[in-house]
Amino acid sequence: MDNAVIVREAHVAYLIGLGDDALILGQRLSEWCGHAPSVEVDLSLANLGLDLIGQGTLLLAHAAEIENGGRDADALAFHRDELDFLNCLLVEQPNGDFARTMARQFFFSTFQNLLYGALTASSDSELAAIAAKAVKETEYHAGLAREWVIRLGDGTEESRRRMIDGLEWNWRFIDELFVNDAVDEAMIETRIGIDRAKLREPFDLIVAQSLAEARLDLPAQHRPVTGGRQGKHSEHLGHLLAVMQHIPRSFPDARW
Amino acid sequence: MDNAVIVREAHVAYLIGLGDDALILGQRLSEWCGHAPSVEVDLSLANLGLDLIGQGTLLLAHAAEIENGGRDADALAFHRDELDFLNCLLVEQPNGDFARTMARQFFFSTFQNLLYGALTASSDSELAAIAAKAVKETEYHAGLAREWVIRLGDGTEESRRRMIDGLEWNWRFIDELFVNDAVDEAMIETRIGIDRAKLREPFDLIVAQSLAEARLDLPAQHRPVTGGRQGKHSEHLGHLLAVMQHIPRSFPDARW
Amino acid sequence: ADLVAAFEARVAADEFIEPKDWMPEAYRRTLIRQISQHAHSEIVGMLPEGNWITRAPSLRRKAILLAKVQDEGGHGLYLYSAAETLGASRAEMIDALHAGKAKYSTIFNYPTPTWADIGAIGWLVDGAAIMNQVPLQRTSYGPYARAMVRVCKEESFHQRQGYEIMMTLAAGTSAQRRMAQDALDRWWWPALMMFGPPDDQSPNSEQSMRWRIKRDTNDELRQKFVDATVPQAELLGLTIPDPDLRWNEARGGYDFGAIEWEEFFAVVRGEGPCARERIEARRKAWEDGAWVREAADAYEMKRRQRLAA
Amino acid sequence: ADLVAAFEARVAADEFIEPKDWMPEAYRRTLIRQISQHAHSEIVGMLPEGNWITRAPSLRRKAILLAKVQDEGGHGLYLYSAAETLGASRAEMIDALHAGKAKYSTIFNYPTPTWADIGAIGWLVDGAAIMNQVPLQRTSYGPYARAMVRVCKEESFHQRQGYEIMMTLAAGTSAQRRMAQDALDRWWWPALMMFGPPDDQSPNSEQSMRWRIKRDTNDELRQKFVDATVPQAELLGLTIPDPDLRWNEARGGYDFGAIEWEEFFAVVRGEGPCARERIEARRKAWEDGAWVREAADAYEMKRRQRLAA
Repeated sequence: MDNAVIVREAHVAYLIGLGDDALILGQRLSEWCGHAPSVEVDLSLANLGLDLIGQGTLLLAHAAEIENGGRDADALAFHRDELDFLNCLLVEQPNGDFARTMARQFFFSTFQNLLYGALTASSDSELAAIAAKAVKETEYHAGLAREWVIRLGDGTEESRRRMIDGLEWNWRFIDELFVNDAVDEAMIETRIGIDRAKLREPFDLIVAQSLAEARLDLPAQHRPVTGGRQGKHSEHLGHLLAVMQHIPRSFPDARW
Repeated sequence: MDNAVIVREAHVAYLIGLGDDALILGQRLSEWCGHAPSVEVDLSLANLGLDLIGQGTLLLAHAAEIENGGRDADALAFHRDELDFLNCLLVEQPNGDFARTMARQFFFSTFQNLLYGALTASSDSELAAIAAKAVKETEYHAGLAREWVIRLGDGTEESRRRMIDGLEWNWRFIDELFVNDAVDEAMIETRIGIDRAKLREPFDLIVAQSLAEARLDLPAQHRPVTGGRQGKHSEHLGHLLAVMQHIPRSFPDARW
Repeated sequence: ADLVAAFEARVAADEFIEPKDWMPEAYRRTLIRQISQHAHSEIVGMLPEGNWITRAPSLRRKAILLAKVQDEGGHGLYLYSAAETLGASRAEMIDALHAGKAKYSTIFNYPTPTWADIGAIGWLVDGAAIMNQVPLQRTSYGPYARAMVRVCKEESFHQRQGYEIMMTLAAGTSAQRRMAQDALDRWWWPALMMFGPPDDQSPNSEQSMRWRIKRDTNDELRQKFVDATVPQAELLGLTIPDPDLRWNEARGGYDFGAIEWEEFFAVVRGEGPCARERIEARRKAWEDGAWVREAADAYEMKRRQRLAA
Repeated sequence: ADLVAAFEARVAADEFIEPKDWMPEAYRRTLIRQISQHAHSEIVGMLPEGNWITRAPSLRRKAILLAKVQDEGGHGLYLYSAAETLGASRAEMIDALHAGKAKYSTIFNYPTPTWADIGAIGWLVDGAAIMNQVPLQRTSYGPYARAMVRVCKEESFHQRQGYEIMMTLAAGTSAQRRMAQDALDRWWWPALMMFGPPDDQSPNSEQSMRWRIKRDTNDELRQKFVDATVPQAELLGLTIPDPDLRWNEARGGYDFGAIEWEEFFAVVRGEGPCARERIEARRKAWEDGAWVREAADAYEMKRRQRLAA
């Protein structure tokens, strides 16, 4: 394959990975709708979910455009098999209780905000524009989740116990966010993408400060669990896709 | 349409309805696998689930055979849309806690055992043979569920409260089991099927005796909730089908 | 008696009554009941549509539906606030809902088994709600009237989105058209029941009309809805499930068949097909979330103490 | 000392030790640990496969899988019984599992994201289990040996079913072949780790061999497994994910690449990819079911009292 083809494939995979992260977490958040601890929380979770589904749609549409193979964002979301989903494992984890949901959100939005911040300088101007819009959204998400981590960590005995569990439950999946794989390397070289490893230090700083404010310790070390970004997922994604894809898969000729 | 065609269509619908009842409840029971209150209970739920999936497979295969349109039992199970599922609403209800599961099972297996008993005299010899095998299985199911109704009803305060809730939760869906619709009428006439209304009295007797033994009252009257047997389902079936059908729908050309 | 006369005169002059104004106790109680019932309907109404957010068939539809359900939660919030201006507490109102004492619209006790139900709810249920609510923008109690202005604006947006879903399905594959017709078949009569019992069986109506809490009778609104909706169904190529439906040239409106009021009253009594599911879902969300609300309160208390120290 | 000598002589003569026989305390403890660990593995092992029962792609596969998982529960039950003959109580064993004190096979801490994993587990995991368990049919403790006879018979049936799933996938569409290869890629190395650490790092092995609790070393069994499995993979047209794998004519066996023992020890420590999920699922089932077990006990007590009265 000539180099242009390799770069284009990496470019598509890169955008799909970013898009899947947003879409899958948006889907998870939308599961809360109607079931959150208060109407106010329900609305704020829906808000985050909407932003993420919006980001996912833009990123997948852009991936489809670069791919130029007749697929669109819906085809990528609804007619792709599990092995082709390139999201990180963190976003596909079940909601669990509100503490697990918020711990996951805090970690992911903090990461995603740093990522989009860096991507505003992407040599792919379309991606840079998407990132410029999304960075504002994710700044809000990260702040909101951070407040909940603090509120629950420094709330009651029960909320503290649950938030500790939530942080520990999700901690295994953090390392995966900061590893550059072959796709990342190709994207760094072309300046379409960014060096994930460089985001770790600011991420660790925000986490450390926030947990200190929540009067919580950093979770204990755990062997990293990885693979999502290579299509090797946990047991949870398949169930999510079964729900998300059932109607489009059942009526392949229909437009909605 | 000439009469033979009408009867054949009714015959197919009749078998599909019976098969869907068994299959959907088997699918529900299989959700318990690995999560039941004890290993022994886990195995007995799996046992019931296996019998029901077996019955469902035979009935749908027979329906496909009468239909003679190139579909088989798998096509009926995995490539049919929600509006074409003809099971009663009772079997698609979520498992809830163990008491709701057992209340549902007690009602349904008691009914199904009476139904299969009557169907052993069907003029459709294949259906009669399926019923003759299944009537033994469902006698065991009904007995096992009855024992749990009694054990939980007459166990602890908590189990009694939960069993009362379980019976009430499922009671709305009982009337539907005993209504003869147009398909039933056509099947009664040809002696392929049986008169459901006649099963109500023995059913009520078993329920009354069992609840008396469990020291429980009959649930309060509730406006019957119906429609499943005409393809008008509750909100639960779609979620069940999304899970059950996702893989075959996603790989329409594959054989497994 | 002077106070009552002055109050009634203001209402008759189409002036708004405000929270600090004197009002008859019955007026206050009627309004609390009606507004909290309306708020509960918005919150419970999130459930049948929420049932489809995770399975919406396209990304665009998923986002629109999530935003719509979010709007409903927002309506619930400002309606609870309007009721609070009358001295009701939100905790009491929610407790009454969970205890089965407070009502909510009967329509949300029907299930949404297929995607077409999302179209049908937008088209018919939001359509009927708008018929009910447009006059409420001029209702006599100020905070309620102002909440209704905002609600109506969003509802009519939702109604158009619902109708657009139905148009897409009606113009789609045969499976989609069938789904659309099935949804219309199931929602038509419950939508007509949304306007409440016939006028001759609606005991509270008269006083509510006098107080301008209501401005049209149930049967008037129902007729208006039928007249507006039948041509829309025709445009979709769908059949309204009423063999008695026909245009009455003399009246300039549609005659329609008898409504099964027995079903309506059963649903009001709490025997709707999904009534147990709806209340259980709301209770569960509330109980499962208790520790979160407690933690937020505890944290807020600590924060204030720290600021004061 | 006489007792020990007599015991060891019986073991050396391949006689079975029975529950009522005298045995060294260390023998009893080792067996309880091993048998309960084996029982826990069967019970926890229901989870990764149970994950696919509701989504099995055909009715036949669904029934086979449900029956298989049921068999595993059955194995768990008779292994718990065998351990109970040594004086362990089932409640204690289960508590130890839920507290994270008792181990279970590392292999069940890996996820089953695709249907091909069900094939791979049957083929590789049950295949490896059989290699481990066939010699245990002649283990020195009678009840364990007899339980193993039944277990092995069913396991070899399961192994054939798993291989048949892989054959169907390998002969299927390109998506199915890809799924099969992906599963082999993920399960190969964990399956090799199932035989335990290399002999030179396996401190308990020597005594267990002497007592005929074990009859082959970890490395011997691992080699046997590789030699049996490589030709099966070739028959499927799948590639074993080991660039160092090659036939060694001189030894008459396959050389294979270095195993990442660091991963194995991390999984043993409880850091496997699904370790938290597995223990949480078991605990939740146990805690959610407590009221059922209590009710059954309470009812049984009442029943006896009534019979006695």
